Amino acid sequence: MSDRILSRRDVVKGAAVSVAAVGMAASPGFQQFALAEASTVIAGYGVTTSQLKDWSIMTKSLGLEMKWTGTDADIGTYMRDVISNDLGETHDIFIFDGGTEDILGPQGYYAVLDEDHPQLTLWGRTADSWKRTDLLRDEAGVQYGVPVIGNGDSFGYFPDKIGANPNGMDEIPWAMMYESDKTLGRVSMDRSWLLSSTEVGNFLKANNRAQIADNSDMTGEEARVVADYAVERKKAGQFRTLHQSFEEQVQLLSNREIDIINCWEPATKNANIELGADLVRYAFTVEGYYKWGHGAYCHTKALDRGNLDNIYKMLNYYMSGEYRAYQAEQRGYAGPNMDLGVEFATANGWTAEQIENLKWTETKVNKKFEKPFFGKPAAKHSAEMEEEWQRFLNA
Amino acid sequence: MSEGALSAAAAVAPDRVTATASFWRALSAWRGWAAIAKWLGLVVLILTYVPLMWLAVMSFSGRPLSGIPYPLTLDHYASLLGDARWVEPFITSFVMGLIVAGACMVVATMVGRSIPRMRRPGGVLLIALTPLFVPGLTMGAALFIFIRTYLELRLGAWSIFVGHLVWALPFALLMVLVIATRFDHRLLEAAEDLGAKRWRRFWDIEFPIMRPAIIGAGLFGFLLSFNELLRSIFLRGSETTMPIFNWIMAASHQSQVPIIFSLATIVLAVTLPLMGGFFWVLFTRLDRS
Amino acid sequence: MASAVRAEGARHPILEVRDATHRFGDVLALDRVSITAAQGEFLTILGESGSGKTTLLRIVSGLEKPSELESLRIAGQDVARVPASDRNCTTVFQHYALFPHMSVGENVEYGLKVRGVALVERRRRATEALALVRLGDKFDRRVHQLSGGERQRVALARALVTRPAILLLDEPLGALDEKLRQDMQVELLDLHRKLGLTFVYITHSQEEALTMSDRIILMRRGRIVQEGTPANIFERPATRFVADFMGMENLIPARFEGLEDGFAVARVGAHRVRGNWCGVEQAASGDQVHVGVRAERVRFAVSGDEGHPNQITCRQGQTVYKGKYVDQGAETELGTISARIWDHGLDPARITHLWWRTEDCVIVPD
Amino acid sequence: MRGWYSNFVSAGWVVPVFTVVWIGLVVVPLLIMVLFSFVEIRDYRVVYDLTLKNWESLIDSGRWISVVRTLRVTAVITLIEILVAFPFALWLAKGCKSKNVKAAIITLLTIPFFLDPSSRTIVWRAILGKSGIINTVFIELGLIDQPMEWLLFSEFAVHFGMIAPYFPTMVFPIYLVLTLIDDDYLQASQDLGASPLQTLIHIILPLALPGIVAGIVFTMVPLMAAFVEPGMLGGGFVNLLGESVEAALRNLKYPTAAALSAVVIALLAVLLTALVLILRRRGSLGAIFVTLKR
Repeated sequence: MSDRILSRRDVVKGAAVSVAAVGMAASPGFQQFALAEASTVIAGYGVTTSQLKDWSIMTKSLGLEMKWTGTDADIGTYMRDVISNDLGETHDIFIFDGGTEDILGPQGYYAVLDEDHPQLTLWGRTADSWKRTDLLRDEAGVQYGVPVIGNGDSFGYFPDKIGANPNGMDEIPWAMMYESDKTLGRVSMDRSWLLSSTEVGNFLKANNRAQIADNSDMTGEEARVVADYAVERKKAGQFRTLHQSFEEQVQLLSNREIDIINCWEPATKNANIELGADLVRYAFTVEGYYKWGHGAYCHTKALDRGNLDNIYKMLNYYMSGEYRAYQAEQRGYAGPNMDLGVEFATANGWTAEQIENLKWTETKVNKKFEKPFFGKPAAKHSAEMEEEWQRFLNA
Repeated sequence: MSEGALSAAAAVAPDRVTATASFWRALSAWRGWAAIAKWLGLVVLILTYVPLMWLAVMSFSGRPLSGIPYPLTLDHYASLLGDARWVEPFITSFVMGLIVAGACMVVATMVGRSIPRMRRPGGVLLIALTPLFVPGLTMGAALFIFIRTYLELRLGAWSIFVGHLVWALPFALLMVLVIATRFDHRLLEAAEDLGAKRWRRFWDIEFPIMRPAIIGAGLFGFLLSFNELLRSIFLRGSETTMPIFNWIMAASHQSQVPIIFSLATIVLAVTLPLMGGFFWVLFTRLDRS
Repeated sequence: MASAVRAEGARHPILEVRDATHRFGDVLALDRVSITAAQGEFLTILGESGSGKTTLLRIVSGLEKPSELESLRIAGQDVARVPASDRNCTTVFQHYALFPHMSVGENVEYGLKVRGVALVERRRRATEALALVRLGDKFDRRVHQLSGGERQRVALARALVTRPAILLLDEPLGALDEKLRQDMQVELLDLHRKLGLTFVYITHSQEEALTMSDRIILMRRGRIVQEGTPANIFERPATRFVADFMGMENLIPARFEGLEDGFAVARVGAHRVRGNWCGVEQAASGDQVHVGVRAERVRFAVSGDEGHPNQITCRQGQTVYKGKYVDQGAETELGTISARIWDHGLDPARITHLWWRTEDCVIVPD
Repeated sequence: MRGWYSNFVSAGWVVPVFTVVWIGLVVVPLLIMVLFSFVEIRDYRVVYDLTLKNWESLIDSGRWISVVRTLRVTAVITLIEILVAFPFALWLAKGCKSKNVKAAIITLLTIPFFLDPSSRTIVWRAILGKSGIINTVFIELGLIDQPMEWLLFSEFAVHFGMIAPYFPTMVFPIYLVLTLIDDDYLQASQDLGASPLQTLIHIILPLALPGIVAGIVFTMVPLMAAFVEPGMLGGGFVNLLGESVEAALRNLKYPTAAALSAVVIALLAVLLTALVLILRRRGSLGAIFVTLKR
């Protein structure tokens, strides 16, 4: 097997085609992404969520510049670009949902993290709960990434509609999403198999309704049970709609088209801006959370480009107080070293309310850590899981 | 036919129609049909523009996704201008659009004026128009596999260009063909007779006649490229065009609606007079009939 | 026969248009035009392009709705409000308008098909009509496989097959070459004689009009300027325009003087010229008029003492060899006068005088 | 003097070179794509064993349901578009006398091509939703007690939302072909005694057929691959092929996407062939452009 996802086969290449393609490649105006950047410029690729809204803050404090190429949250697209598109040739740092290192690490795309690198000053004080997780290490326990941000995903809801405490501190069972009469026809579920099928799987598993070994990596059999249940609920009219994008999440909540929705936490934040503070709550759950964490990885091909020190300086930044504070303020996402974030905010004269929110972000995450977590973006059985989930979507 | 048979002298046609037929005659002669035809179409046009107008209104609303355009604000435009991240993709898309437009104009003109002179143009035409029949995602994936895996070329702006050209050229070609097929080749012979060399014949005779189609080809090339996403996702390498930027932002866990709405409004505000002017010139100024 | 038809037609015209006026925007295309046509008549409407002749024809057929119209009768019945499809007249279009997606036979059948005539019957009649125009063997041909003359005849057959009371022909020979045009003229006349139909024929060619018509209506700028038999219009044009349009080569500006022995007298410079007065109204002395004489009626004399009327001295001008004849220019005090010499034995260099008969000369108002 | 540009404008080599390049850029990649439907992907890598697994899974995963659904929705929308677009194009080409109005309408038909479909579509949700404008107004007027839920996230919503976006592609070719039909034909037909309906059936429709076919093709192709409108307005109840392909590609299942795409292309090919055969009486596809030459 070659090192390409869609490996080359011996094909007779039509001379005309090659000539035409090469001709176009060579024509002016189509020069490639310049390889040799100044060493203070780091080229990064991955999800844009890892970027602060104003990234120049980082440039100011580190003296580095980030040349960022964004992608969306599709693991397929991401894998394709890393493996087939050889982005390692041009990019130093890759940031995506942790879990990708299970595949990209052993295959030699991600470099093993040098935990003792002098620029990685914050590594030592970072809690194991953030750095020693499955999301940053492969199955053999080799450390590839540093933690960036993370969260335990659940669902947003209107407390008044489901009769829950308006302060949002109640632990809500997932059954409220799937089979409560209170929410019949008032539910929106994410289309993604990665998120929704594992959540349903967790619900069935936690309530002993199905035999599932690992709901984040279900076998075809297990996935079939999950899909069957979901199809049954779909037919019963439980779901008002299935959504796909962040904008949809916000709109469904702010139009009050639905009462409950498994969404990203910032969606509830955005909806509350439109509806009024704290009208929508992001749930603490009984059964557990879909856990994700973005990891930052260094590409093996970047190791000898002469800017490794700067790359590690950059990796270190993701664990710093400045990054922590802004990320939590802008999206409500937590990460390693929350305490440094609070420190930074205090030192830089943030308001008491902002600081309170930072602290709350940490408390909130810790409260979630008490429950089971699941989530494995590069699951072994992803093909089967996706396949079964299609039945639900097509039903 | 006897002579007498044809000499009947009645004011109304002698072969009278049957009763049912005359019912249909009367029904089809009703003048209201034209009005119905017109208004049904206009209703669909209204359906097209209600969302666009709504979008434009909402781009000034503080709560763009809700149903009510209130409170009014220019914040979204301010944040659009304040946020520099979209500028680079915008420039990439703009330049790409210009290059695709230029390529479309040249290739569509060259090919479009040659096809009508062929004896059997069916095959070439079918191949040329194939991309119209292939869903965008499929074409993107196919080109990706081909270029990246089989030709082992590094993707980048050039491969986006290929994807866009494959998408836009059939439209451009159709546009040129409409005029080229009706082009009277005797004009060229006349010019040749008057001593014009090939290039002069093209430049003095053919080009002015085909100009509206060529301009149209360029315009379509630009706008189709500027708005293209499905193929670009596959062929981008590490380039970012404007639609790719929007697509990435939609997954960034922050609402981009304000930016997208105001950007769409600006695009609308720019293309509306541009296209309007183009068609006005095409219909009112250049139409000699 | 023709005079009998006209007498009958005057009492019961098959076509009668009264006071048709039509505007295209601000342009007045027809200005209160009235025409009639008798049963069986070959009526030609002659005029240059833009004279309103086609508009008039389209008003008759119903394809154009006139701005104002007093009345429009076909066979005595008012059809002003009857749509074109229900009027008993058909048109042979200038470019034939043969349907490109139908065969020759299907084209001819079409008028019967839309009237619900049964298949067998309409096949029979279409075949007959095609035979009538000598295309009996071309029933299944495609239109684009036909020559120009054949297309023209298909258009004729298509128009005739529904047995219209009036056949309207809109410059049907305009797109044909010279030889074909002459053949088709004969053929059309033949058809007209055979069928006894009323033909309303539009043309801008005076030659066509003279050859074929029972009667000619000459139009200019939306008005009728003269109507009459071909001989009448040819010999006695009522205005300078008609004279010019009918091909009168020599038209000389003059002043009207008066009448003398039933002939009009006009002064051109120092000369007095006599000829027939053709204007509708009598002119007053001193009015601007034109003296007209056709080239073939101009004669030459070697010496000036034979006592010919309208005689003037001349010198040889330009000579143009035309095969059958020679067009000979002559410089005179009246200006250049062109003459047509059929006698090839005549040596132009010896010519000193020219003259014309008083009966061959017309004097027309401006 | 003959410069290089003389050769540039002479037609000899243009079409052959173009054809070769185009086959390389379009046909070859598509063939390879179809070949991919017979291989398998495991752990995001291609396994080069020929297999029919992807085709079998089209049935197992219920993706075939979306094939059927797609065909149904596509057929309905295409029919609606023809019924509205043909009369409208006829009016525009033959009935509308003002060139300014024509230019304005053509402009309005063109603009939507260039705007992001998702932002346009998402707006409908604010209008058709339970607390949207229509329901609010109807409830205020006392016409209904409960909001009409079927307005959004339903087949109705998908059909409704697709009518406008796929209208221009149907109007344009028909309009174009109608403008090429000489008025003389219509007048000759009328003159020969045909009623407007007869002229429509016997003259206009046959002559406009190439444009109608082009309109069907231009409308059906994107319809078969549509995923924005069904995604946003169907609420997950109207999953179409386009979404299926998209989902497969999102998960890097190229073989599945290839198989699905092959189905789409095959369906289109069947349709096209049928249409071309209907047109065969009037010669080859190329003749579409030649038929109307005077």
